Amino acid sequence: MIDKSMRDAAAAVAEIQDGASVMIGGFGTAGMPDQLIDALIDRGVGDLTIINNNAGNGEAGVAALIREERVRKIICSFPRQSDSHHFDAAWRAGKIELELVPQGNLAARIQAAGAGLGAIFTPTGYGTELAQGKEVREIDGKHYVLEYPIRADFALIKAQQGDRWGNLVYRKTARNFGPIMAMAAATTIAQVGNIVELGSIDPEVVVTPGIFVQRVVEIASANTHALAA
Amino acid sequence: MIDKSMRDAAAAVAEIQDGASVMIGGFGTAGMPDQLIDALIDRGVGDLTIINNNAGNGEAGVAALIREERVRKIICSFPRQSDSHHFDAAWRAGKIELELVPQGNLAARIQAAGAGLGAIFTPTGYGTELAQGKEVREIDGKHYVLEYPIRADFALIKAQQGDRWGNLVYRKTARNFGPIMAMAAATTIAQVGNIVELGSIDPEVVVTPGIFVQRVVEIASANTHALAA
Amino acid sequence: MNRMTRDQMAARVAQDIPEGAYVNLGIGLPTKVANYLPQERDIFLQSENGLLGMGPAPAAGDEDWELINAGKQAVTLLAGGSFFHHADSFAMMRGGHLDICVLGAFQVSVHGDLANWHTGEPGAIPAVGGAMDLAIGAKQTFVMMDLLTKQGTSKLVDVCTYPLTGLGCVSRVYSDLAVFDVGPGGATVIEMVEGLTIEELCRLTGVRLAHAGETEAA
Amino acid sequence: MNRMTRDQMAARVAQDIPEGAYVNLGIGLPTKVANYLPQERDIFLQSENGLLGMGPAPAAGDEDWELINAGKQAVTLLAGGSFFHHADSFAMMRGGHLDICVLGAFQVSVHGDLANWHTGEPGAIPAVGGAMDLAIGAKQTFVMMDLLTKQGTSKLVDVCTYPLTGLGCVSRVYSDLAVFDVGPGGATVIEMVEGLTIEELCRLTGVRLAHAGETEAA
Repeated sequence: MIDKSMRDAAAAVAEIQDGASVMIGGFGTAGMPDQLIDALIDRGVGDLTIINNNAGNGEAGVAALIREERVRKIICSFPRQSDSHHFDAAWRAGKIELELVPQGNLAARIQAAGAGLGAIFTPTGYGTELAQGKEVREIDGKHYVLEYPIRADFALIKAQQGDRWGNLVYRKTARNFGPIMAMAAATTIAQVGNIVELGSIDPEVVVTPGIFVQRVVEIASANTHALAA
Repeated sequence: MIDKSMRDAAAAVAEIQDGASVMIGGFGTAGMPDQLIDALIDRGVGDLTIINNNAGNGEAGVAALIREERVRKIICSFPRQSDSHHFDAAWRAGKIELELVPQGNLAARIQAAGAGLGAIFTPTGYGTELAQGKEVREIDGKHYVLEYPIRADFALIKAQQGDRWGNLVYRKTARNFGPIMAMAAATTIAQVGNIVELGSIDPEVVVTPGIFVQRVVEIASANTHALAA
Repeated sequence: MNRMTRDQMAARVAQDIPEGAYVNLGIGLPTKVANYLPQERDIFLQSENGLLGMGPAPAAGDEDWELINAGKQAVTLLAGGSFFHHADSFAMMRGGHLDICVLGAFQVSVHGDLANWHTGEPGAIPAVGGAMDLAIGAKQTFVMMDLLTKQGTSKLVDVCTYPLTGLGCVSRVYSDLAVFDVGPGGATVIEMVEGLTIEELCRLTGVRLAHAGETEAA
Repeated sequence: MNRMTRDQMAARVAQDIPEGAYVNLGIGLPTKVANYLPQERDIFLQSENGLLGMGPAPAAGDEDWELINAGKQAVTLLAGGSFFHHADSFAMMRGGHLDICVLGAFQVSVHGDLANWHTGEPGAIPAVGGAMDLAIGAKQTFVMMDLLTKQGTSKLVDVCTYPLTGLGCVSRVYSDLAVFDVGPGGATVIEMVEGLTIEELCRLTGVRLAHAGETEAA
């Protein structure tokens, strides 16, 4: 019997080693797998490459990883926010590398990795400094930039419900990067509000089929909170 | 008030002109929008480019379009089936052009069109005659073929339910190409088993958001039948 | 002359959004446009973090922080709305499915180039978010901005000096002093606030301006 | 010697599919493997037309023709299964998420090249379906085939003469006479049916064969 559920967050992240690349779901606080990130911090590994839309807010989640100096490089679209002071300090001190990727390219490159494409010609960024040094091509009168897939060793994501085969459904805009990161990581670890019996998620409404998920851990989360102003 | 629902199939396809490119959903008979195709035949337009996984089965649907000599070119992955005699005859008589595309490339190229990509490096077909004359590239030690998006003027698809804003849900494996064709056509026309009140489809389970659908027509279909043996 | 307030600008943009339009309102000033969309029109607001059919802000205390917009503010969903993942959401934008995108700007060129993501100042942390995708994806990109900086410099320019967001992507500029069409043929004044002349507008902006329905003015 | 029946071949392949594997069984002979997967193992069958967790055929009369496999036969869905669209389905395959794909073949080369989609005969209508995606996508691609054609020609060859489906994609061949590993280092015999010798197998196939655990035989 296949049961992908794990005892706790610590067990779920126990395979993540120094130097790993780790995708982390969430847009702002919605969909951010805080408890998995806490477990990753507790695990003590460093030299990580983090892929997330942002570069941490306030004190929790990705911000805490950066504060604890576990992150060598971050790939994100929007590192500058009012409460991203830990990234800010690390970046100004030269302690963290930043690869800035337009959000749509970030999503498309993650999706390309999951789908097995070698590269994509994307419309975004053409003629801007974020395309400097990249291959460009005109196709049917429009200009495109060649971008490569972003894959990772691990993805840490948050979903509403899961089952022992790893099927997931999400809640509202907490869905965001979860489904595509699950497809692009070698090992996807999902924290879910509750683990339900196999077959109780309607097969028509499964958003992430279990093939894309390797570990599921039930964490009855507190409600998602707002970003600090 | 926006209401994308149409009186009948004839009204739904009334804008399709000679020479149009038309994606048609379905894998075998599952998801094949038979009544929309019948309406298209009745409309009398020809010189069509059809994009479908197959090249027609038996007498209905795409097979009927081919029998009636309305199809100039078909883009598909699997034209040869035991009951694809209308395609067979048309092809042998030189009356129809065939662009044969591996099924995964077909899906990926349709998805690329909907997502606005200029081209994709795809792993399938490298080293085979279906990649002859195409640009290839080695990326990270793997070989890829450059393939271009497939878009269309129209998509004819079949779904289980729809609403007046064009939101769709599908049924079982009748989903197949519907969601990606809806994203790749300028005008998507969906036949649905029933049109429901706005808001009665759970926003979490909408598969095709209404932005991708321009016309919806309710057709209480007979059950989908098997392919002829 | 009567400079338009930000609310007046938002109301003016709202006038040009037809029923049935699929629209993304960028973070900041463009968000205000939602307040002026006529209730009787079905207009579909998309937010790039994965929702279509966005409704107004919830009452205080009713916020659900898993139902937010791209500006990370709590919002609601209309009946008929839907949720989807980030790749599908950006496919809506990049695939040309949105009709209108309304964005703020640092600068717009008379040919429609947009600069709105980075001042380029040394030491400033660059952050692009969805700006570059929004700029080039929609069928029409509108910009809403004050025409002049606080220092009195025109933000409608011949050539952007700030780092570009997208090339030739803006079709219309709604400012506090005038509305312009921009594009391959340069800038054309569509409307001006009362008391403003085309000559004064040319002087303020320092760019060559045609006047809708008239011959080129400067 | 004891040629294996098609059911024996299917049972032999099933032995090598571990619990937890995500598997696509190609149209035709490979479909039979499903009948021999041990019931106590959770093995996930995918069909490229958009389902994961495929169950056995329904009882006669219970067919739902919107619940079919890639061979367009009526199937069922297990509890815990799911439906998805064609792009996600082929992403499972092409993105390397499937563990094992089992396919039929016209020819397999000792280096793992596969020819299984087209005889190349003049006038034959070409039809590829998902064959090329299946061949190159899964972590391991197994082929199930009779070792010899009805005319006695080996289908395990040095170089495929039929049009290729994929290059170097097959890792193992299950035939009615022997099981082979194929790949960059050539073909290795893993098992043979009773009464067959490696010398006889070399003679029948006409290719150079190593024998697992032994030195090269011919």
